[in-house]
Amino acid sequence: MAVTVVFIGKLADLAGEDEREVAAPLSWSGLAGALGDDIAAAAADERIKIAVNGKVLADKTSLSAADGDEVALLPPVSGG
Amino acid sequence: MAVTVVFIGKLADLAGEDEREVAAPLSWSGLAGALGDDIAAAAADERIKIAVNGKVLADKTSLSAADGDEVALLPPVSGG
Amino acid sequence: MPRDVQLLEKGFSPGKALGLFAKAHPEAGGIASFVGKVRPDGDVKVLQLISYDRLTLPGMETLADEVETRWTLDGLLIHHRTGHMRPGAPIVLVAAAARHRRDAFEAVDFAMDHLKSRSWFWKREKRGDGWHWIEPREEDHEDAKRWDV
Amino acid sequence: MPRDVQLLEKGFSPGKALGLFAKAHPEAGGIASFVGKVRPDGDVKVLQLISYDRLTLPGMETLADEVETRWTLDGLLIHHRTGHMRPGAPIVLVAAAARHRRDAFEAVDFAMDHLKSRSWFWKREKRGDGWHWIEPREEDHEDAKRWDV
Repeated sequence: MAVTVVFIGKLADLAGEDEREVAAPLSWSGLAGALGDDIAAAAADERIKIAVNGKVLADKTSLSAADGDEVALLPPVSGG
Repeated sequence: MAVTVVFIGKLADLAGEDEREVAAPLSWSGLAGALGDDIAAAAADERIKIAVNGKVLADKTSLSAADGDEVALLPPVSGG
Repeated sequence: MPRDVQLLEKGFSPGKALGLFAKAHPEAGGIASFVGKVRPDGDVKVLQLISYDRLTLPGMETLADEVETRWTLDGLLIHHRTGHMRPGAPIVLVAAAARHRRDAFEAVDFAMDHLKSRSWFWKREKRGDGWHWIEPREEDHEDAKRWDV
Repeated sequence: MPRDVQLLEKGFSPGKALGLFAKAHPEAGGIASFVGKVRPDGDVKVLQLISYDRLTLPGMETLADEVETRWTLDGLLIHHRTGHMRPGAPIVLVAAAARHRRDAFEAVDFAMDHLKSRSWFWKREKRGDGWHWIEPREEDHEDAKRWDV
């Protein structure tokens, strides 16, 4: 009954790790409870995107991850 | 007392050789006498350029080559 | 169209990859290419490119799809490093083989512009005073915008 | 700026030349290049490029001067064949090393457009029915005109 949350770049620095397992289901409103206020606040920044299983959400507040899903928090890309 | 005339591309086909020595001096009006009517007629085509010692003449009728000069008759370039 | 899109975790030789690419496309009239390297600027000691499995390579494939749609090519190669690189190391190689020169040029130019500003990479540099996150240069965004219709 | 402009009478390996060029410019952030080959089209058996000593290489040097004036480069390479070539053989290699990608791209693009339409070469093809003189394609002229200010 877990969701894997992947932290990329600056957000991994903030989280202190590259990924974390949290209890399913995970919704936008449950982010602070699952990951802490700091990360939830960072995720709220308009430049941060969220992907579920490799699909970037057009509206991240629609986040709804179930058991086995992988949720990634994505800072702005730097390019190659 | 000679001018070397170099024929390039189609003009070498017409002349039947790559170059020819002709008597110096060589002027535009003396071209037919020195090279024959066919080549002089071809040289008159507006797309044909003339270079003297590697310098392309802006006005080929100003041709005035002296002993030791190299005159080249240049068809339109094909590009590399 | 045969294509070769790779996300590489180790160093590579662009010259060798280009040689193989040319051999694989004897029918092409021309091959345009670009090699991007870690610039030996200032006091950058290491560059780290971070990729995300679920997005980075799939994004490169999507880019290749778009290139193929826009231009008529005989072949396309996109190789991009991830991980830690030292100054002077190659980061990216893009090559396009085409019958017509302009197609090959534009395909490489377009792919590079998109890789530099819109691809799924995150970057940081280690300098004398530690690690710094890098965001794309405004110039790179402008380059990519040239292609937006 | 170090540059390497050559008119070659024998076959050459663009991959090898590019590898040496990259080694010679470790400081460059990127290298753009283009390799043009004899297209294995139709029934062309041999392509002959004719050059004229007093104009062809000097013209290539003048082109290199112009490229250097227009763009900020770390290095420039222009190698062009003359003589007889078979289908698939390389005719031309242009490479530019630069700090900025756009400079490298535009320098190569510009040099190729000029080499293809305005350089001092005359060309003929041997087909099944003999030799045919070739004039530049209208497309090549148009490409070169893009740069006229």
